[in-house]
Amino acid sequence: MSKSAASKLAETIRHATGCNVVECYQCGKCTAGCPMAKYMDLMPSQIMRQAQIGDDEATDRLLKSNAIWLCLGCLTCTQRCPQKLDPAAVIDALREMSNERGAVSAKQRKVLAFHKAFLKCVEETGRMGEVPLTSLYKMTSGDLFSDVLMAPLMLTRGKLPLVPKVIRGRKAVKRIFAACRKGGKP
Amino acid sequence: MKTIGYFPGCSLHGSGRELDMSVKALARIAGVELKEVEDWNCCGASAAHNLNHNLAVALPYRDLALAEAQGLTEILAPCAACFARLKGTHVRVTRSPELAAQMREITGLEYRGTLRFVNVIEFIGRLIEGPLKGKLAPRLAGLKVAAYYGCLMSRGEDVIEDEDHENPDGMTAALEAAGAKVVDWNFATECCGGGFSMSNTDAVLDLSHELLADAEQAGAQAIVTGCPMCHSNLDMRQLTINQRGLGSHDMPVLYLSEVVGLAAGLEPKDMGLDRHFIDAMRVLDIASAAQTAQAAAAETAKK
Amino acid sequence: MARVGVFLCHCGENIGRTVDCAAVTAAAAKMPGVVHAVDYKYMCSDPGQQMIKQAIVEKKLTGVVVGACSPRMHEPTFRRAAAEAGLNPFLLEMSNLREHCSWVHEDRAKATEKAVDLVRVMVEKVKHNRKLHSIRVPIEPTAMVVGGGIAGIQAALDIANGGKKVILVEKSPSIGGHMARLSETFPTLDCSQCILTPRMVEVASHPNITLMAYSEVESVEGFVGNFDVTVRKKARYVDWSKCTGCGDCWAKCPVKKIPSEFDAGLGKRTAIYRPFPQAVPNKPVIDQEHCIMLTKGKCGACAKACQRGAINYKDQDELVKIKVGAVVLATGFDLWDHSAYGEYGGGRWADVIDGFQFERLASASGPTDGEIRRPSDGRIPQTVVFIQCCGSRDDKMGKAYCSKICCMYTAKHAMLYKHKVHEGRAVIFYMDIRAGGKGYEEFVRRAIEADGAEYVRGRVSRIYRRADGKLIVKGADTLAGRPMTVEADLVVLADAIVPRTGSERLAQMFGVGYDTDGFYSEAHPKLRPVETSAAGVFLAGACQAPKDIPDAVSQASAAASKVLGLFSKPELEREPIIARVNENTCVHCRACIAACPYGAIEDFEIKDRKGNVVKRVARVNEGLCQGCGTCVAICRSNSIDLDGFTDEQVFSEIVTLE
Amino acid sequence: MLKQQFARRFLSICAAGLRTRRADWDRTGLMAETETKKVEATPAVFEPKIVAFVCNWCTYAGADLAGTSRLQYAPNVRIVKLPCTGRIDPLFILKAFEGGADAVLVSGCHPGDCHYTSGNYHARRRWAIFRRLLEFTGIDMRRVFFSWVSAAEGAKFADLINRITADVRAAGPFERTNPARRRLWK
Ligand SMILES: Cc1cc2nc3c(=O)[nH]c(=O)nc-3n(C[C@H](O)[C@H](O)[C@H](O)COP(=O)(O)OP(=O)(O)OC[C@H]3O[C@@H](n4cnc5c(N)ncnc54)[C@H](O)[C@@H]3O)c2cc1C
Ligand SMILES: Cc1cc2nc3c(=O)[nH]c(=O)nc-3n(C[C@H](O)[C@H](O)[C@H](O)COP(=O)(O)OP(=O)(O)OC[C@H]3O[C@@H](n4cnc5c(N)ncnc54)[C@H](O)[C@@H]3O)c2cc1C
Ligand code: SF4
Ligand code: SF4
Ligand code: SF4
Ligand code: SF4
Ligand code: SF4
Ligand code: SF4
Ligand code: SF4
Ligand code: SF4
Repeated sequence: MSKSAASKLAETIRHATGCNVVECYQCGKCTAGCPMAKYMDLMPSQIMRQAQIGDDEATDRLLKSNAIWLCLGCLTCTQRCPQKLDPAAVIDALREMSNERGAVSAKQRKVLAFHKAFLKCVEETGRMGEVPLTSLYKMTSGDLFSDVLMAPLMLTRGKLPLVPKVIRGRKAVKRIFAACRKGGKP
Repeated sequence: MKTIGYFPGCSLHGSGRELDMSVKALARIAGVELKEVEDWNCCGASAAHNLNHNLAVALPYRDLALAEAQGLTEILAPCAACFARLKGTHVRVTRSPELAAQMREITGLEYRGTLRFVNVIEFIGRLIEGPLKGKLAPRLAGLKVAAYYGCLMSRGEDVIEDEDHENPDGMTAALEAAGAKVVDWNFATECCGGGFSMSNTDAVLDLSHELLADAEQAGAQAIVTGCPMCHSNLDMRQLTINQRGLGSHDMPVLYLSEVVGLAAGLEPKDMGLDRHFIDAMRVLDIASAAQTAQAAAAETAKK
Repeated sequence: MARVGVFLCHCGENIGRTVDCAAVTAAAAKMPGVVHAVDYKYMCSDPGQQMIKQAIVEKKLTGVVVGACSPRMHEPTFRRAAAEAGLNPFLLEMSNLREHCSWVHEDRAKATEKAVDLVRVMVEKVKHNRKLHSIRVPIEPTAMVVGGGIAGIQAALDIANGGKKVILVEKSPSIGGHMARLSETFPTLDCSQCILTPRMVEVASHPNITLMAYSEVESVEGFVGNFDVTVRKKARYVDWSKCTGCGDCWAKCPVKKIPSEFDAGLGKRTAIYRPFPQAVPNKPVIDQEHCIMLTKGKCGACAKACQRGAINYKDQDELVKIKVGAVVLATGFDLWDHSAYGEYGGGRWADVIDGFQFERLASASGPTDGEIRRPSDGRIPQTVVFIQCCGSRDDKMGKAYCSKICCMYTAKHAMLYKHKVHEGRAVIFYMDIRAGGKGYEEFVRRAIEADGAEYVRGRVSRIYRRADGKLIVKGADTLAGRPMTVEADLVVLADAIVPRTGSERLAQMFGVGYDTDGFYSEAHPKLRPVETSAAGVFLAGACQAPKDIPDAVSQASAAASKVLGLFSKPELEREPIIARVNENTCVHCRACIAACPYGAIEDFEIKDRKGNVVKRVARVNEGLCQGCGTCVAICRSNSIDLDGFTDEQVFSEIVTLE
Repeated sequence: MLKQQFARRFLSICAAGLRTRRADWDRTGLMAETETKKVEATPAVFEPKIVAFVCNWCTYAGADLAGTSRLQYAPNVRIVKLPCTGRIDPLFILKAFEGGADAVLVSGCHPGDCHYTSGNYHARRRWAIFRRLLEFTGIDMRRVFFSWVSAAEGAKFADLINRITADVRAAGPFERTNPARRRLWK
């Protein structure tokens, strides 16, 4: 049992992920291997450091950062961390917090919009369909003009089923969403 | 392995259609029945765990419970993301009774933890050891391929268990059985940008470009993958990459199941080979050209 | 009537902070048989010991209990004090209130309660103690040093110069160890061979040293003062008594492509070989795995070449039994095999090398004559990346420890490279620079400031090998807060220092402990750093922990002085913990005889005055009994007891626990 | 056959030994003292008493190492030091239970690392037989723990004590679960 005075944020993260950020010795291997680091405003190792500090300023910086929304969840960092830590999971937890507190960086609304559109599709139909997802995403993100090349090509390759599949148990899926929104209580 | 549960996942009905087609075609000739998990729902892919950790477990949990209730014992999930989410959920709920209890409450369903999970690499590995043994012709002899695992088929110690996480070789046996030569390259486990295809296209183009470039440098004539997300990033985005002036790639990207299907004598069209953005049908031509050249070289050497 | 005195130590704050010593003293004063109970801040200090001595005399104590640290720490101190006051030292017991109580419990009430229990138990035990007298055993004044690296060499020379005989057992064909392979040595950059070889020669010619090269310890019996060590002299296939080391044989050997161990695989050797030109003894052995004669029965070229007729293909291993009084283990270290690091190429790439390979490249006597040329194509690398802490400080690889010397040798490597390739870049990825030593920090600063080594703080995540042979090193600069990629021609990994393979087996033979990483355990990390828990077995060099040469040599000299100290008396005192048979009740079932791991129990015939055998019983040979107590537990008629741990004593302890 | 004989003999020795010792303790007046103490102390949380028989070379030193490393563990254990686990007489264990222990730990060097070449092998060989005997005398073998803790394993020692304490705390005091003991000893 580590008795070090971990920050409140560190405790929250530990509770959510089982990963104790206090153990990070700032070697930077996560940063070194991260495919997205070059786009990030906070490197993965710096995310770990800010989480160690965990005061209001650090928490604010983390939750408002672009970096947490740039993480792909590719687990390169987790795979290679010499301290057997899990930065990818830490970032998951931070994203969830960031969204809950409405702190998501304005620059990252596209990513957020995409995730939300994705989940909306699943909530309504039980599955993800490229067409509803794309339209929903475009409406909510304002990202109207990208991908103009792809859709027609996909259509010709038979890769864009236009009518989404709706599953029988979609009510059950809706209930799951509702329960999870309430913090995991049905 | 006469029958096996089948979890196609959303992308196999859309952008990953060729994977679905080729896996089914292979199963057909191997005499394996694929029993689709009834009324499955989306596993949540990379979206759920970004926004709600409970949802990220609860969605796959419903699928596990349904599959178990249906009497299945093994699930083939060809999509790497689905596989990771399903197996990851299984690992987590079997390890933590509290989490299992919570999921029971959320979904109203019971999962006892009896399922086993098979990804497309293991599935094909078993086919070529079993029903397809001796039935594969080295039709791709002379073709140099880069085996691409991506992050989802190489990482997660609990999810990908019997694999060297840094230098995986799970595809090698199948590719060699098909006659292909597997090149030594660097980016076998590098991430292609995954789920950012729409929301952060620039990054995906960049990462995919680097990957393609390394495969070219290593002399690969095609990339072989098992993951529909990687496939769509590498195959469908290649044109955009070229348009943006990042490179001028023309690299066929095939599914492992397609390569093995070719070796097993399946019709390319039955596996969706004609549906790729970058012409994939040509791998057979490349191979046969290489074979002819080699035969000629051997002839001259004899003289 | 027992008159027990109880002495409670605060150990400064160490005990006093969690244990209410005054309360324990008060409780002790009330225990049956206790006539005197006091507490004091530092019992082991001179005034503390004085208190004990005074009380023994004034209160006529018949037993003493000291509640303080672990008996492993100060039992000898207090027993000596008791003896000085005229009390038999074995009438003193210690309660372990520090290691077993105050340091491991936080709750003051519970710790105090436990402390009272611990004292009560020992008070009860000591009431049942009997006077015992140390046993004297003669010492064989010859030492064995196992391992002929710099540590073993130094220990052997120091002992030999102290006038005692030494047997130096080295498993490879030559002594010298890893130091012989180094190019130049930090922090002074003197040539390793130049300072080492004179000592190697001195070993070979010293009248007090018997060098047993190409030999290994096979088994060990006995104990301090009298070890019986069996050494296996491996078959050399060369009669060293005839061989002059002329070299005609290896010049003729047709098997020339064996990767040389000495050159870390960068050079080649023959099947009959000496590891390096300055080898001691400077005589060859035949590597039976590769020799055509020994594997296929033909060749014989070396025998034909040898004018002295020294080659003997029929040579066989030989077992030699040696009696020694003390042993120094100096088996050194190895470099960890970085092939477990898949992200650094998993050992697949010729141009990703380890520290020894770099040493050989930089060494004037190495395979490139001291030019830094990379293994794959012999080109001179223009950018060299050094990666520190490779495998060390890496929980994932199961090694949490710091290897201590790699910061320094990496700085040295960067410096040597820059001295040889002036325009080249030396980029060092590090986590911390550990340069604690005389002149060490200055050395590292020199590498940076004078020689232009580029230090980048961060670990490397992955190395790629591009088709053109460039190694792409993906690291991070955590101080600048950004990822950083370097295109390198050569990468040198500072692999972790690990114990030699097989060192565990040796430890088990000598009864020496080793830690979870496999390094030998010293008896006390600060106060007995060269002794082990096995009496008479000492440690020197990197087998105990990663060490550089100055540390290895200091420890070796310390071990030698311990050996000489032990040998300075003709006899040894040993704790009189030995078994005794009650010959009246022994039924001679011989169970104990079978059970004793030391064969210390013998049949004995009790005869009457006329010489008729009245009874056969078991009898313990005091010289052989080690006091393990196995016989006591096995005897079904309760006829054996163990001094110091008698049934009476142990039962009184158990009973008192409630 | 032989084993049965052995068992019978062993038991008669046990009983005889205990009888005489019991008289000894009564003389010291200790028994009386303990019994009154027991009545008083009925703590809310059950604090089990654990008697640990450890060898001097490995486990005792391991416990020392736990101390020098400041590893905190439950204060419920009382160590009885012996030269070797080979010295441990099963009677010790019976006696410990009789004296009020709720569990007994026997711990020595790892097999092969015994300071006394093979003392602990003998101990292990004998345990196979003694185990049955102990069971016969009514001792729940789940209350007798065996372990190897080397001089290097301070953390293992601390963990072991914590685990045993937790297990035994959950199992409850010895007497209640063990009517056989009353029959034999009281
Ligand atoms: C790359 C590198 C560079 C270094 N550079 C420096 C430097 O510049 N300056 C410096 O001070 N230090 C340096 N060191 C450290 C130095 O090498 C060590 O401090 C030193 O070699 C330790 O000596 P040793 O005798 O303890 O062990 P070793 O040199 O390992 O010697 C052990 C000997 O014991 C023998 N042996 C092993 N097992 C047995 C057995 N079972 N029976 C019989 N014999 C056995 C071995 O064959 C060997 O001869 C460097 C180390 C490395 C890895
Ligand atoms: C704040 C601090 C904390 C430390 N903590 C630790 C720790 O936790 N663990 C650890 O291992 N080490 C620790 N150390 C280091 C430890 O104190 C030293 O390693 C150790 O004291 C060195 O012992 P010494 O005998 O060499 O020198 P000293 O302790 O300095 O003893 C030298 C003695 O020589 C006497 N003397 C000096 N000159 C003369 C003279 N001309 N004639 C006669 N006598 C003379 C002095 O009076 C003194 O008694 C610590 C050091 C400091 C400063
Ligand atoms: S790799 Fe692990 S220890 Fe290193 S900085 Fe990243 S999280 Fe911290
Ligand atoms: S999981 Fe996220 S932070 Fe970790 S390496 Fe991948 S992208 Fe970077
Ligand atoms: S006797 Fe032991 S406990 Fe007391 S002061 Fe000395 S070291 Fe500390
Ligand atoms: S030729 Fe003979 S004498 Fe010369 S080194 Fe070889 S064995 Fe020795
Ligand atoms: S006999 Fe063996 S060692 Fe001698 S020359 Fe031939 S191969 Fe070499
Ligand atoms: S000495 Fe330096 S390089 Fe070696 S493990 Fe320690 S910190 Fe790392
Ligand atoms: S075991 Fe006991 S009875 Fe048997 S021979 Fe030994 S001492 Fe005598
Ligand atoms: S105490 Fe141990 S060494 Fe001594 S006689 Fe008994 S069994 Fe043998």
